[in-house]
Amino acid sequence: MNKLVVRYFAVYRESTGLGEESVTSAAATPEALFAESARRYPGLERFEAARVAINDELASWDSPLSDGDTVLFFPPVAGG
Amino acid sequence: MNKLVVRYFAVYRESTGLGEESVTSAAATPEALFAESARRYPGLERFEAARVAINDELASWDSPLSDGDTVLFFPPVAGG
Amino acid sequence: MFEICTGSVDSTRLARELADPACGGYATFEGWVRNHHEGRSVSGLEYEVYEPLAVKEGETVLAEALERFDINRAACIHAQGALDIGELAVWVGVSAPHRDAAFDACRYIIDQIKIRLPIWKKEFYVEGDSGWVNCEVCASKV
Amino acid sequence: MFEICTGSVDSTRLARELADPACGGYATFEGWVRNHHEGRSVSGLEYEVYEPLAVKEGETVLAEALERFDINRAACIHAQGALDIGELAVWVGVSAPHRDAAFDACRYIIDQIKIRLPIWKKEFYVEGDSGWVNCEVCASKV
Repeated sequence: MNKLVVRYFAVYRESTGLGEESVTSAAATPEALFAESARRYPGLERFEAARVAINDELASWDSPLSDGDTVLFFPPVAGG
Repeated sequence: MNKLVVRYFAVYRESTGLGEESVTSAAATPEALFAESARRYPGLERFEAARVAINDELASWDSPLSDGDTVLFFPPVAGG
Repeated sequence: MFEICTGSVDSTRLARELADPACGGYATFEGWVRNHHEGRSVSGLEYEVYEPLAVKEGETVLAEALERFDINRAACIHAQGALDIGELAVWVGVSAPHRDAAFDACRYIIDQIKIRLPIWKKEFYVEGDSGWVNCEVCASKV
Repeated sequence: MFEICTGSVDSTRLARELADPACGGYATFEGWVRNHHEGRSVSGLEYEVYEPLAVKEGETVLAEALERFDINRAACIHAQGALDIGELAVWVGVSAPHRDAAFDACRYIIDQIKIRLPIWKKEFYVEGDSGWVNCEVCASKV
């Protein structure tokens, strides 16, 4: 089990009702971690264009998670 | 014979040493009129990209000339 | 030279830094808050920006442009927070010896900024509701 | 909205007239006096403009851009007379609902301005001599 900080942005922040939470999770990847969050927050949708970052570095959905990581879930972006 | 005003721009002004002259000419077209000028001013070159205007309208080199016309000889342009 | 600012962008300072006596071409792009989007009347926008990664990725985009195109300088500012109609949301400027590269690089930068930076746009409609751009429309679920 | 000005271009007033709440994209191009051209060091430029036809043809180019591209407003100012290195010789601005058309129209306008308007550029080189751009280099005799 890893202790993780999970942060939600934009529509994900609104879907979860929070910007950040601390979780203890057995999820080995961001993909699995997101699925856990989506069970807690039914409005959270795994858009294809969603991205994930670990400790302020863009990561892939199957990157390994380590104890103490901060995981950022980004819904599809729309800059400009 | 037509009485014409002929104006020279940029390098043509420098080649002829004048910006404008009044001529009486039998030239039927700007092409013929330019050839007459080039005989008087040997430095005047008929660049392929040169253009001509008659009375402030762009014209072709074989447009007809009329008495009283002002003929403008434009060397190749370089705006911007 | 990538910056995030709060509220409408002021490009004056960064634009000045693009001046270069070796450059003959300078292209800019500005994104303005438009009063309509996909058939709906928009009353304003709010940009949410995750600044640490937006700045990092924005600098990467500018570095790529400097690498790919024959340009001398490039800069970009993106707004965060609430913006009214007509306000400046993003500004890109590029100076180059010749205009081809200035145009191409400016276009590259704004295109990449729009798709790669962690920035989200919420539109407020004149009817009073709001929506996150791209969420329902452009994005499909996995 | 095509103008000829004497000395370095000031685009402030015309740029303001391009603001449009229905537009989300605004592209500009500026031509600066560059300190080099085809391997030679340039100390300054002088533009000769035949204003009556330059204005007429400039307005035609802007009208063509408004016709061909999905843009709302377009403007251009070109300098005449002497300019120093770094000074602004030509400015083009285009506002449009979307950025594609803003970029394309801006590019179209500057390209056409450079080849169609009766404007001539004399370069002054640091060695003290000068030359008309395009005369010996780009133009062949009939």
